[in-house]
Amino acid sequence: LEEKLIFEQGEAGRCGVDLPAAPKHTAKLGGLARKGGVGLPGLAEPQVVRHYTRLSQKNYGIDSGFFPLGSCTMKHNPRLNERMARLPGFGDIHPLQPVSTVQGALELIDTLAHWLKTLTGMPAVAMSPAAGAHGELCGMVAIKAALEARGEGHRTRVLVPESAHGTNPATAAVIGFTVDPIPATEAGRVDLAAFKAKLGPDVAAIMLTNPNTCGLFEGDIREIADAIHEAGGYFYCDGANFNAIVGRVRPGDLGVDCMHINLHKTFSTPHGGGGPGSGPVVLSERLAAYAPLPWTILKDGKFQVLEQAEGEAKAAFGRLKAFHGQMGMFVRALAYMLSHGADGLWQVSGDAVLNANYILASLKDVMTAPFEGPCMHEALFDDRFLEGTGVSTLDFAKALIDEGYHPMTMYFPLVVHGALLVEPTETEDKQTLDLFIGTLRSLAERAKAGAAEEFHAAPRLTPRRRLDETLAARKPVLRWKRAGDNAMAAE
Amino acid sequence: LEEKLIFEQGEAGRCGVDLPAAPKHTAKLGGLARKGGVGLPGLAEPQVVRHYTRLSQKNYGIDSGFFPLGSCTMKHNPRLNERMARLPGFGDIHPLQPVSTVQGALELIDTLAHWLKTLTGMPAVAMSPAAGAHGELCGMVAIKAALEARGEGHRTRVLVPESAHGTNPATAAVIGFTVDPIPATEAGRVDLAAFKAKLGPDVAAIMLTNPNTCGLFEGDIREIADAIHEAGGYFYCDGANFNAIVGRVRPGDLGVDCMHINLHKTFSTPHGGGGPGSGPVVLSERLAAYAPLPWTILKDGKFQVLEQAEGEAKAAFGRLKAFHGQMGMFVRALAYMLSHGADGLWQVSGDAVLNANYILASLKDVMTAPFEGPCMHEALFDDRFLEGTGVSTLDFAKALIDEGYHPMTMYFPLVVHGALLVEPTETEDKQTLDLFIGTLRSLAERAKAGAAEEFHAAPRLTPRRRLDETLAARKPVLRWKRAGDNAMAAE
Amino acid sequence: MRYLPLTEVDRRDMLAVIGAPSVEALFKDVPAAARRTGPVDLPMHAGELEVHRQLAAMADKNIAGGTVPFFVGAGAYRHHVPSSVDYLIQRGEFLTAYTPYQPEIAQGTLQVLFEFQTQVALLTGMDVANASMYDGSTACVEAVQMANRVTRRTKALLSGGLHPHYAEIVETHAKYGGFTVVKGAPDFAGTEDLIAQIDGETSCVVVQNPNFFGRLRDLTKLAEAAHAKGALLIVAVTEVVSLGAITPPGEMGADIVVAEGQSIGSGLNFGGPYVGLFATKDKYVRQMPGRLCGETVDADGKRGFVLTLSTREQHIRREKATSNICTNAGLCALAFTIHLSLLGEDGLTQLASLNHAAASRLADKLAGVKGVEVLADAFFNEFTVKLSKPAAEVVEALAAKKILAGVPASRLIPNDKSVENLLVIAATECTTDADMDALVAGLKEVLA
Amino acid sequence: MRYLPLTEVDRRDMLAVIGAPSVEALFKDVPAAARRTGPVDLPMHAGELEVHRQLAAMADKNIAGGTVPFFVGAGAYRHHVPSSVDYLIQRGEFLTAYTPYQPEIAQGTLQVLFEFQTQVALLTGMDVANASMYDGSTACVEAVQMANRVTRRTKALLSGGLHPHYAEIVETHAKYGGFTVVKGAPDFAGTEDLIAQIDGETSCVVVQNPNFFGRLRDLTKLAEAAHAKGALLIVAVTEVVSLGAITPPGEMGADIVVAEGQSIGSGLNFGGPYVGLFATKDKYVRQMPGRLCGETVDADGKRGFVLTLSTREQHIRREKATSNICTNAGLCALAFTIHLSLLGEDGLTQLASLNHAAASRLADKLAGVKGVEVLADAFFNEFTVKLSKPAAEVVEALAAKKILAGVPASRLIPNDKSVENLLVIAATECTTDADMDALVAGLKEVLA
Repeated sequence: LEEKLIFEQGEAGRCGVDLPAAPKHTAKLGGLARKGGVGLPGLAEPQVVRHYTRLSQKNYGIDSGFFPLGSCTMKHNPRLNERMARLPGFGDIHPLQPVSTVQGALELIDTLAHWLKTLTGMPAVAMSPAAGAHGELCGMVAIKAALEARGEGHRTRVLVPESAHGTNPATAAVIGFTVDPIPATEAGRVDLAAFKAKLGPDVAAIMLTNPNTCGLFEGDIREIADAIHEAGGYFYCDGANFNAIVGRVRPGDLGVDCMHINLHKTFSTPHGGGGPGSGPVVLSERLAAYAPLPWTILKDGKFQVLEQAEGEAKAAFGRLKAFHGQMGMFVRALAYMLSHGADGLWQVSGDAVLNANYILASLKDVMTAPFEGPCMHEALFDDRFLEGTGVSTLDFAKALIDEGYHPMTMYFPLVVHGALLVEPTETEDKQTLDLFIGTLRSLAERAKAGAAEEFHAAPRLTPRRRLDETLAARKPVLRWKRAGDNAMAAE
Repeated sequence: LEEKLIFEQGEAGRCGVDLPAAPKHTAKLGGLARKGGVGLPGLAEPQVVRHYTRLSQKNYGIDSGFFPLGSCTMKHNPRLNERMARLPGFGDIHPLQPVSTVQGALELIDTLAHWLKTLTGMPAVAMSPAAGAHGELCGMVAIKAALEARGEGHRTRVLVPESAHGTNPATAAVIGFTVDPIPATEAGRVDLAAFKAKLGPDVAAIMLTNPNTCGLFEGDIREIADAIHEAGGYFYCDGANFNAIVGRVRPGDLGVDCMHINLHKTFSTPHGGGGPGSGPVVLSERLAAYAPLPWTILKDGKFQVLEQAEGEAKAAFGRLKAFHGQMGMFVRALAYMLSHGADGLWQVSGDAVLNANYILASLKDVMTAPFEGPCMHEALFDDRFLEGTGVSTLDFAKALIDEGYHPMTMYFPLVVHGALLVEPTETEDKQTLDLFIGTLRSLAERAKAGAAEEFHAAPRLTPRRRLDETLAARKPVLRWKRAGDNAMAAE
Repeated sequence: MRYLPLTEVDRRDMLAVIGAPSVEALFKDVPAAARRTGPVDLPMHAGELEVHRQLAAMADKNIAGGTVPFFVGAGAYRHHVPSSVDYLIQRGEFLTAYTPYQPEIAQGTLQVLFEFQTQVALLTGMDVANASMYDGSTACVEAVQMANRVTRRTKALLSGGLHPHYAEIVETHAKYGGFTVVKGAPDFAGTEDLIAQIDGETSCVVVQNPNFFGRLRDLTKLAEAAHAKGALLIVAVTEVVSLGAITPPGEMGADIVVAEGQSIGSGLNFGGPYVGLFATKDKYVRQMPGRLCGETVDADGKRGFVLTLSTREQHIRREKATSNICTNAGLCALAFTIHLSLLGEDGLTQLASLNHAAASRLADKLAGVKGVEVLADAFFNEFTVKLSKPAAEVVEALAAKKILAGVPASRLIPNDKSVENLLVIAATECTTDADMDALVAGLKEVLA
Repeated sequence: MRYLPLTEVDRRDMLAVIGAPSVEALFKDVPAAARRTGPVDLPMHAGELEVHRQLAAMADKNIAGGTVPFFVGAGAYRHHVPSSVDYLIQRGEFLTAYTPYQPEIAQGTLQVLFEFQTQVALLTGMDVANASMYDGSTACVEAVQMANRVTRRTKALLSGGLHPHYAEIVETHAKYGGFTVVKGAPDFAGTEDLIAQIDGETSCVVVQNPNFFGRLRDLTKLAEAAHAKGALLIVAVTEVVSLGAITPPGEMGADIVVAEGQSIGSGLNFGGPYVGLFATKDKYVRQMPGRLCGETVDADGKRGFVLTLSTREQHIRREKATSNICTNAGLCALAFTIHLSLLGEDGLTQLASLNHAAASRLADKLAGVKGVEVLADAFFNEFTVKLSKPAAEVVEALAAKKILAGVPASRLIPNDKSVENLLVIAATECTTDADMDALVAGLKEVLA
């Protein structure tokens, strides 16, 4: 059954809430009372519940099945964390309540900060960034602030490996840096010599993902860190792949100056179909003073919030977000951390890496891997095994959908041709991996056996088959309009 | 993807909970410590969550779509009610806590009792029955107790219409009554003359469903009540169809002596794939004294629970269930009642009856209705319209599944050949009814056009197609056994 | 009216199709005298916020178990239920589904029931289990009625250690259902001799283990004696977690095991809804009450599940049914199955061990309190103490101090001097050392 | 470790397939010095019960809004969210899904976003909206950056009535992103003249309506003036419920509307996660930041939805992207969409009316309190009062009496004597008469 838009189901005079009549009062809207209607549809509660239930049934989540999306770390989302975030003492407190009435909330932020600092080996953390990219911005602004404080505002060049996430160059550009790409070696790592050759007095920083987007650990990382520091720049580490090393390797021990942490990746706050995320940024001694507001500090046994660039926080570079950050995500992440503990997190990275290597090793013979293992938490394949089959990376991935899986990441990283990036995470069991490996093996064999048409037609069993993205972009229809309104708009 | 049994997924050494080690203690199990293992499988939490998520996806509920199951009143289940039942002050209190610490719980029971009594026009209610059939038992035992108190224990014959729910005769039989069926008239009602002819000094009661299982109101109900009373018997009303009249007609005004109320039907506590239910029984003055324990009473501003057949409760006929009844369902039902209020409940029965009549009127031409309208909250069809098509009632109902609907009730009531009993309830909108009517119309036309094979093959789009029920009953396999265990058992 | 989608326009249009002048006209078959002209005398409709406030006001008048030191058991136990259990049972596809009479679109519920039946059979050490009953207490009387059918006898022998509510229910059914009950005196001392009371008329012996007072007993000899006389042994278990630590009834010779499954998956809920477990031997399957889910194949030969052997049930057999029950505790059974799947072999064993450790340590602590005599040699997570004062008074005094100390035996067994000072005390994995210390301190004060 | 399914046997078998001697060996690329030999110095793993206890202990140290008279607003508002909203967003298919990059199995999320975009466009009176931003404050700075792109100018003019946090964020981005900000003084008197400050360099004027102090203003003239100078008008709304009662920014000439959507669907959550709304005119669509969902057809010609115009986005455009953002607030947008669907036209209007009524009545009540001057002529559900003492002290004194009286302007605008005694007070449909009376009584006492 098709599920119409709510606008196509609504009827005037119906309502999904019961609100009492407003008590007697004098209207004080100053002549700004709304004249026309809003145009919202009227639905009763049963219709709304059924509508969104049915829409949900057209979605695929971690709870539905294996979700090996490389670079995105789709792991189990424990319901305990949801429950904790909904405790009235966390969910029903206002960010501007008197500080004396939210001591527990500040304690939670402080505790989470302690965990993040200990796990990364860094002395400070900025909690307010709302997501990974926001965290990148935070880190790069901190670097800029530090450079300006040093009187080196002329350092505007940022080195970014070709394999980097698109957010890295985008972030650098937003705040006026210029981006200078670093090539990769055949082994899928930063070309150390090329990198060193690019260093100079105008270099502000390197932005490096480690493990990198090919799922490999940058073995030269200490040398890279030393070189950038020597050259007067800072080392920004993209923490998207922190899951591979959490609990085992501390970025602080690798010479990193700042790194954002995607709480929704590494610490399992649910991705929710697109967010919300949360991207705290850990900072080295050299950058700590510039962390944005607010700062939570403990003084005389009471938590305080520094909300102005004064006193201890006088060098704070400003503010990135209203209030205190993504508190709801903090609660979930801390619940996850407390549940795992130091021992559990040690095992998290071990199992994540083991699972990825198991997939890589099990499929090396029928698919093609561009780099030698061991990999970290992701197994990367290229499309050489599809050469001549008429099946593209896209076709191959879409065929997985009919087998009951979410596809892996496709065509990323860009440095590999027709990339297929598989990240199993530590919360999958061997039975699931074995079934998945069997499916990939059989698909690869079918592709080689000449079943291209079958692949082109995939997926077949989904609520919708392949969608026309070109049409969507060429003639954007971005909202529903009442029949007739479109015609009017077209005039 | 198929979903294996948990037993087929388990592995030793895995666990979905983290429990601390037991502290030092002296074992005091008196030599009864378990020797062997239990044989339970080991799964981690992500596997368990995914397993039951995926199983749920093979189910159809009210939230999934229209569920017009006659006689079962599958209406919208508001989430507010779930939330209320989980308030710690209701969900986390023990039935044997000191009465002083559960005054609010007793107040809730008393409030719900007040609503039930007011809606039915009856002076008393027994709250403890766990479901409808349990409520029937409660009512019939109360009648037996009253007869015995009157010294008329020899009255053992119970009159039950042929169209009655199977639980009616089953209940009567369980406590030693003999069941004497009353025939129906051509108009689908109790044959008044036949009923009167069966009255006599050995008659204990009549058990009557009203509106009856044909979806019709027994217009002679006052005469029936008077006649049974005059004959010295009691009038048991099966409240399964109370939804048709709630808020508009009070059974007490019809001469009823007792009636169970399916909270999960009329007051929307969720059916949960088979329960739990809750079946409070309202009682007339003549039966009130015999209500089972416990009784909740208000004395000097404090609620008390009478848990023994003493004092005010000295005639109580005994106990039917441990503790106080289905408290969790009481909370949900009261939340539902408070939400609707007297005005909303008035509308509930009106809309329920309107919806059913709309379906009946809209399909009379292509399907066959055994009785003249208006009906109450259910529209009944028979299978005359399928005559000669090779399509059975079962086939017809199964074909609905592929169209996205839960089938209606089939082959009940027994008094109608190949019955199809449709109960839309008041929480469906006209758009849904119109689509459903269109679907039934088109199916009826297809059946008549000779598409029998298509019907025999239905459903096709479900996780499973028609299941072999005969095999299941002939060679019952009622539990999983480790491979090899079956062989052993067969020896 | 947020749950009612018809608009006035809809109603008018629909009445036109029906050909009726008004909704009221559709009620014409109702005797005029009984047709109300307007709503009954109850409050009008209310929004969520208002309903929430009203109900929360009632809830707030109760002392929730999690907010105080808590030792109340006697048939219902306070355990920690993992969050995923409550999430999963609230999924609409489970919560809002009906009894799985249409197996093609109810394989979810059905497979759960098949898993449930297997779990219950494993836990109890029996061959086969049904798809759940209302609760332990109603399962118990169903077991007695089944034993009557199997043995064609009508005398049930109830242990004095059986939960008083369970016994009362059996007695009520006996009184009105035409069978006889012989009941022992409250067996708090663990000295009851049931074997001597079994005779050729006895259909069954019903014992609880651990019993109402918390005592554990080896039932092997009792089973042998019952079988020798042609009677069945029914074992009731009110704390199902105990089966993770102790010998299951099936291994001691039980013919039917009934249990209250609340401890696994369900909260206290002031007594309900809970979930009754019912297990027996293969040979009695067709005499079992309640629903059964069985394995079969579909039209394509794939494994699937259906409700089966329904010829025993009321909707088919009517007055010849094995029971009048037609609802199970599906959602609580689901919670049970999920919780037990999370626990698994290791988790259940460990949970049981934590429970026993808590009770054992509490017993040791209480043994040192003046005025408290621990009547316990073998128990699981609950035991009985004899106080120097009537237990009901002591419990009330402690409740005033926000300590819920347990259940006075006199609440369930009134008018019996021998139990007046007895207090039944439970401890679980939720019981902290601080809770125990609070109870010890409270008792010292109240008994001083 | 309940979330980790690999067993030791699994690990051994998998290492054998890989051909590695140990898990540690897989980390060989990590410099030896940085490879730890064991867990870091943090607590070890803990079960649900224990984690729950630890976190609940923190939660219990806070005063939850629902437990006290509550008047705190200033950018986040305490509303009642229907229970079905929170149920639906927790369904695994929504909660545990990723960004809908695979539209074939993400039509659920995509259709929701399409509905969301439509709702936001309708509410704000604009042509088109995106699929949400992090929150209102970050949406605001994105709007300024977009205006800079559209106008190719770099001077933003901020009203003194803009939420101070929003202004600070714009200033931070200006400082490091190379544009200029001109900011007005705190506009609590409603006398600000922005028109005079617009010049040929101005890329945009940013005003909030109702403003930070609760004041409503007709923005039509301002829009005309801005447009006349080639600048865009950006309107920020922190209380989106107000749009159910007042003229939407689109009708007053706004070019970009940003709003904090928290009031519909989300709880207070101590400040996040919330959901940023972002709407503009059709002609600026390709300059918009954030995700967009568009309608299209699938291979069978059926209507479907996809993320579209992603050529604006960072994962395609890299350093040429319109913004570096790559996450939206999907789940909060879902909550917004569901809650607003439940409200519908009638519900939203009624909700807005209740909010205004509460604030209006509260203002009237406070007008009678000595030491309180209500600075309010036109407002929605929030207004500012001038107290006879510094507001921060008063709020602290009332907090000690368990009354959360509002936000002292000085908390967000420090070192400004003119606002020291100003208190920003909000009332919503959750505010009862008893709450209002408590505030009045409390203020009388504290100001006496």
